[in-house]
Amino acid sequence: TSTPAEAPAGDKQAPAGEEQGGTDADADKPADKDGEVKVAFITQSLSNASQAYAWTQFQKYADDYGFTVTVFEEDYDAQNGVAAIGTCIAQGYTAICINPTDPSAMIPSFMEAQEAGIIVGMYSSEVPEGNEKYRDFMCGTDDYMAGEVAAQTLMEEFPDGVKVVQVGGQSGHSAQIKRNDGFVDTIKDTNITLLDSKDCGAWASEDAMAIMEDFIVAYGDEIQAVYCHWDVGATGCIEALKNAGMDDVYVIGVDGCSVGYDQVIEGTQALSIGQSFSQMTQDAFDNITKIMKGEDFDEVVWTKLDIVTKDTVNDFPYPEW
Amino acid sequence: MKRDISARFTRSLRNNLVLVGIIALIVVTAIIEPKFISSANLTNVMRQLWPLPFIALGMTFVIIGGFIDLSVVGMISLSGVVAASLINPLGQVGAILSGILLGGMMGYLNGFVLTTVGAMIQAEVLFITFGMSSIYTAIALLLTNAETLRIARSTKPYNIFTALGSGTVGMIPVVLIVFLVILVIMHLFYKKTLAGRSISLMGGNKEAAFLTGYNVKRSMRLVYTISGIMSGMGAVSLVSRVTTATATSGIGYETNAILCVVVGGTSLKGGKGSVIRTMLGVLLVVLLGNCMNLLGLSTFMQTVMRGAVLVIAIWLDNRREL
Amino acid sequence: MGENILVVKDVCKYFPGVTALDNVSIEVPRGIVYGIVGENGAGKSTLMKILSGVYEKDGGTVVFNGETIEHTTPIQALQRGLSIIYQEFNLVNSMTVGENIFLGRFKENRGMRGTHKKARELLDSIGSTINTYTMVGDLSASEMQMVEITKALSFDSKLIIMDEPSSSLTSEELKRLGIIINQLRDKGISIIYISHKLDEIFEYCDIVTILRDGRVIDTKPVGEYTRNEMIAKMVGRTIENEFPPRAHFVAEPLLEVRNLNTKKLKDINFTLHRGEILGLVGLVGAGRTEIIRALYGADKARGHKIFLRGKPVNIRNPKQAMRAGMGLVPEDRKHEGLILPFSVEGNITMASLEALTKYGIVNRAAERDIAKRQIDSLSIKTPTQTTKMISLSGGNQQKCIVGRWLEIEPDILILDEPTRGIDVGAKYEIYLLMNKIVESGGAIIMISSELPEVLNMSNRVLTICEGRITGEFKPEESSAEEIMERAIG
Amino acid sequence: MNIKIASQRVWGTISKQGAVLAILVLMIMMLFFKTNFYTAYNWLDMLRSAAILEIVAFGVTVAVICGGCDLSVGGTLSFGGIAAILLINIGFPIWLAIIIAVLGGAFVGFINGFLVVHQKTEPFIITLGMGMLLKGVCQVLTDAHPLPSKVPAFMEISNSKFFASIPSLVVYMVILFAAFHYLMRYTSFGRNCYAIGGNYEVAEYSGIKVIPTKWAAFIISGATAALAGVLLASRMNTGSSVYGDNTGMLVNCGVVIGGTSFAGGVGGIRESFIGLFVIQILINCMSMLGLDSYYQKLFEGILIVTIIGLDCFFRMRKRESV
Ligand SMILES: Nc1ncnc2c1ncn2[C@@H]1O[C@H](COP(=O)(O)OP(=O)(O)OP(=O)(O)O)[C@@H](O)[C@H]1O
Ligand SMILES: Nc1ncnc2c1ncn2[C@@H]1O[C@H](COP(=O)(O)OP(=O)(O)OP(=O)(O)O)[C@@H](O)[C@H]1O
Ligand SMILES: [Mg+2]
Ligand SMILES: [Mg+2]
Repeated sequence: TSTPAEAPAGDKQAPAGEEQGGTDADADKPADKDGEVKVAFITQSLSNASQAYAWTQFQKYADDYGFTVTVFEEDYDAQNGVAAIGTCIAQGYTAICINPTDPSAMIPSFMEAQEAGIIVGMYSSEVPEGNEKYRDFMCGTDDYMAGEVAAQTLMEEFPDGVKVVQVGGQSGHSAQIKRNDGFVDTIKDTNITLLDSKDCGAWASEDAMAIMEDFIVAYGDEIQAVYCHWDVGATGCIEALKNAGMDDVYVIGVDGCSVGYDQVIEGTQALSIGQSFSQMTQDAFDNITKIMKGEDFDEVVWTKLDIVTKDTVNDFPYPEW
Repeated sequence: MKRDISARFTRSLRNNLVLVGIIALIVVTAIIEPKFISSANLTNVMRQLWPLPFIALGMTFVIIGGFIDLSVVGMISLSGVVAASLINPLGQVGAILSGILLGGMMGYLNGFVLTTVGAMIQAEVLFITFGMSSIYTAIALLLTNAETLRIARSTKPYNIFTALGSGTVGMIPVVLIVFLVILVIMHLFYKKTLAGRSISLMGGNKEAAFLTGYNVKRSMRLVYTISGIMSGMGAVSLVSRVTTATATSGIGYETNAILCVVVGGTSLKGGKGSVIRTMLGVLLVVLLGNCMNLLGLSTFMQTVMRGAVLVIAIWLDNRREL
Repeated sequence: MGENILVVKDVCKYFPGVTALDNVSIEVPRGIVYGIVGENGAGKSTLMKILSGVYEKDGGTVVFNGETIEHTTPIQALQRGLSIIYQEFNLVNSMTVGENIFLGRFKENRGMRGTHKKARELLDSIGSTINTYTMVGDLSASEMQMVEITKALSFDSKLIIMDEPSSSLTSEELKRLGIIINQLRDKGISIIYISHKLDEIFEYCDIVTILRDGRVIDTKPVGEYTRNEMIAKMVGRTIENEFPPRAHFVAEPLLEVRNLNTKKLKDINFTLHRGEILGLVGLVGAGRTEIIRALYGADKARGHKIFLRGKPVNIRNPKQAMRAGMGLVPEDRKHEGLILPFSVEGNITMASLEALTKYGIVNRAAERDIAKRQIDSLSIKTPTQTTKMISLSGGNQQKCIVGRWLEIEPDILILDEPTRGIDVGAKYEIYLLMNKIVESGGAIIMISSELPEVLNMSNRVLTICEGRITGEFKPEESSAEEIMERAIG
Repeated sequence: MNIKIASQRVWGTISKQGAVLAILVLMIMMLFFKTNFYTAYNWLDMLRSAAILEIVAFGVTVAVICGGCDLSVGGTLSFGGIAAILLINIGFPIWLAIIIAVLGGAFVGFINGFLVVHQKTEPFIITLGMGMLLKGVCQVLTDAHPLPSKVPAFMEISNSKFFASIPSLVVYMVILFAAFHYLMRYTSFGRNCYAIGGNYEVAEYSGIKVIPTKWAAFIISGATAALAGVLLASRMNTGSSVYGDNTGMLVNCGVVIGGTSFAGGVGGIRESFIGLFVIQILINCMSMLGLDSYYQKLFEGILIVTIIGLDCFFRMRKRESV
């Protein structure tokens, strides 16, 4: 039997007082352990297809960068994320890429991780304003932007104003909250009227469908557009509209997954706002490499959102998830 | 004499609280929001029901038998995923049948595990089925990698699914007709057959049933199998309705189904209950959601209301027996 | 303060269908041992439970230590100085011996250590070596009894009631009990001592009261009784026509049981004949119920052989027992017999449903007929056939269970305490039913704690003591005294 | 001789508590892998991760020992944290906010106690409903947004370290463990709880005030859950309505896994600690080994079914033994 492996890198080398990882001083640090660079991907939930796909991207690019990658799942419970970061510290990980259920809840853990010399990267999500110092970088698109894009598209598409309903994701989840806030903040003082807005109990298309059906009863033909927080939920909305014989409603979904693409191609969904996880992952890996080498890096790397409509759908590779 | 009539009235009122609740709900909502009683909304409600009635139907048998089944979450998820993914290899009929069959098998497995380890009280059963649910969900996740399966992607025809999901005969959804047939069958099964009777005997008093020559363990496996089959059917109706399947689609149905059964007046102590009353419970719960949506109540308030209804329903049910 | 610690005057207690106590009066002086005897069901325990506040009395007065007591609760009784060792164990199995002795008095003893220390002292004082840290659930019945006694002693009591304290003691422990009783008497503490074992009564008691059917039959100093007189007064009944004439249809052997063993039973062998009523007699806890449950396949037993009509049969569960032609009316009506949320009809037809089922479907019309037939023939008093079982009286509930079996005409009907809690009239009807069954060629095994009932109804009686068959009698040819002697062991 | 007795005792503990066995198996298994499982940091970290749920479990254990069960702790947990942060954000001193939050939890427990103890309803279903209701309340309070604390000092409570390396949460857990252990083992309240759960009637006859005691057990359970919620909110610097989503089921499950039976009267704080810790160790081991989280779910389910199932099985064997 083996004796326990060497004590975690962070544990040994991080005296309590040390401040802030990710600077030049730490450059040599992670590589010391038989050259293995361990990167953790901490995600809200692997039951969520987008996150499961993002994880495949981590695995795909890990070899190119010489990383070993592991995934941790929060299962939509921030406590699990905190526990995962603890494990990463114990195991001496080099870097963490995290897409947390609740970013603000992670700040204390980020402090610890940095104390232990671990590179902390936000992935597809940003920390609350004013807390930027607790993470080393952020890659991807924030869900808030998805909401903004949805609102902007509506403004372009309906310059004379439009009546829209919003079908939210699971109540209380960061994606739902940000996609909502981005949208609501942007349409303020515009000629877009938000007729009604409701969240789901879970990320379940039947929930979205039920809400949409009730919207149809309540508002009927007034509804000109639907903003649904995720493409699979949009499927439910589309089914509800189909059943009600309302074919000309402008449906917006977020995710850019294959379901969304299909619907855009079929013409039932007008717009899917996609995120390129492969790009995001590469950006994150680039940043980690740069930080390890002590090179300059961009603290925030925005990944462009894919605006997938019938006209642009062929510009993007068909998503693998 | 007058006292007698009024006493009888209060008693029947108390015994039919669900009906009273439903009527009150309809009247109040109709006054505030006239759209509620429009035909569009009626169709709407008839569509929104699914798959809850199936799940609640299965759960009724488990609860009448004196147990509880939290594994419906996993069973719905796995059955749904399997049914959706088998359309291509097996064709739609095969897919539907295998979804239902798989549900039955999982249910039987639950019953088998429970009788083998001798879990005979509700609390033991509660946690073991909870664990089984995790197992089924995990398998569904492993099969799909959490991806959403769309039946529209299948190369084989899937018109039965479409018919179940959104087809109507006149105003009545196809799935409702299918369900009513099943409901009648299950009602007759419960009322008329020996197997049905032995379920409620088991729920009423396991020891007495055992001493009178009933095979309690077999009845136990039976109720779980029924719950499994109903979860399978529910999963198929769910997949048809939303045209997608995911490995987590069963979440929340366990509490909702228990809510419907209890609100319908089937006692958690087991032994007595009614399949039809459960349907009233389903109706009340779904109408409540629908009303709150139409009245513009926030999602949050709806959660509060559901919890309050559950607590009050159980409390009243309990008082009725005191 | 008089010289009597306890004066009970004209106390009555009624249970549905039963008069458990009928104007009972006793006076217990200080510093003596007061014996109460009487057959099973005479009302001894009921009287004690009224004194200790478990039951509410329906009439009469109780004066304890000069204080007239209207209402009392178990804890108030204890605080006044009246403690009781209940007939049924009154211990928490999942707690230690020490804690059980001082249950609810943790604080007074300054915590766990004090509790165990005091418990140790008390146990030592009665010469018991039970470890105070043992779980009560792991103790033997006799050790539990010692714990109960210790618990009663732990209160600063003026009167200690012992309701059959010796029923599960070993002879060694019994000797120690005698010493304890003498010690207590010397301290001026009174004891009410209830037992079926007359030797003990004669050895320990000063005054003895005989109860029968809830009435005081006689009270005098123990020296003035002879043993035979006492037994005669306990069992002697003069009420006419309480039992129908005994049936005499005994024919060829129907059932043979060989080497039935369980944890509690040792080598049970007996034969049951067609047309016979076989009575099992024994004290509470002797193992009668265990015999019939094992026989019926409800409990696991090992190594036994059962022959039915000369052929070996295998009975591993009640279903197989039913197929072999047996039926069981269990002793605990509520927990083992009835389905309370069900209707009268549903309860009656339970056992016959299989026969009424064709292609899995129960013939409801036939079911209703059956229920109607049984309700009529047993004259079960119920508003309607669909009335809920829970609203029937005990006797009528019992008749439903008997009716359940009558319908399928089993060859062998096992009746465990068939008349418990049932009034005289209903009892008589059940006796008639029993005779009818044997008349038509069936056989009955009957357990009853009421000796006269067994003796008058049975063709043959087996006495059971501590899991063994200790004797076989023909009631016509033997006296009740003889039989009781064997049952006591 | 002594060794024999000692080994018998060890074996007795193991066979009585499947969770201990499971922990041993996991610990031995981890010897064969090259991980940092066996480091002081990891163990402290595991303890810290487990701390919140453990604290909730201590309270729940009190209710379970009395023969109850409390599934509403998830809702109470969220509620406690949210209430504390709401109050702190509007300027209450931290200590006062914490006290009020804990009192709020106690009030929830009071209502549970009223329904379960006083009105004699089925505890698990009524507390399930209560949990749902509370979740709704939390959503209403926060608009379903996470609610960060505006006072930095609040965060210090759960995120500081004692003696340079021991996380404060671990210290709190140890203190509360000791307090609850003392309460249940060495006070008359605790012993009365065991008596009530062990045999309700006997407890009543022995002069124990059964209703107030059992009621108090629910109040303790609620207050503890709220306290844990405050600590969690401090740990996260945030209060949120989603924090308690899995807590109720998980904690009660852990308590049962530990060997505190729902029948009441047996088990204890130590057992519950182990029951929840085994889940934590399992998660930690699987994370260390980099196991896919779908497999984690699978193994969690298998663990629950196996341990509770074996428990039932041995109890059945004991009942039926010849
Ligand atoms: N809780 C009860 N409900 C109905 N009937 C009861 C109840 N308790 C006792 N009885 C009836 O009251 C009568 C007296 O019972 P009790 O227990 O006092 O007898 P006992 O003299 O103690 O007999 P034993 O020697 O068997 O202990 C019996 O007929 C019994 O069936
Ligand atoms: N489930 C049980 N757990 C613990 N002790 C039991 C149990 N069942 C019976 N006993 C005890 O075992 C002994 C034998 O019980 P059993 O029922 O066989 O006696 P019995 O002769 O039928 O007496 P009776 O029917 O008059 O009570 C009694 O002392 C009883 O208290
Ligand atoms: Mg008695
Ligand atoms: Mg008996």
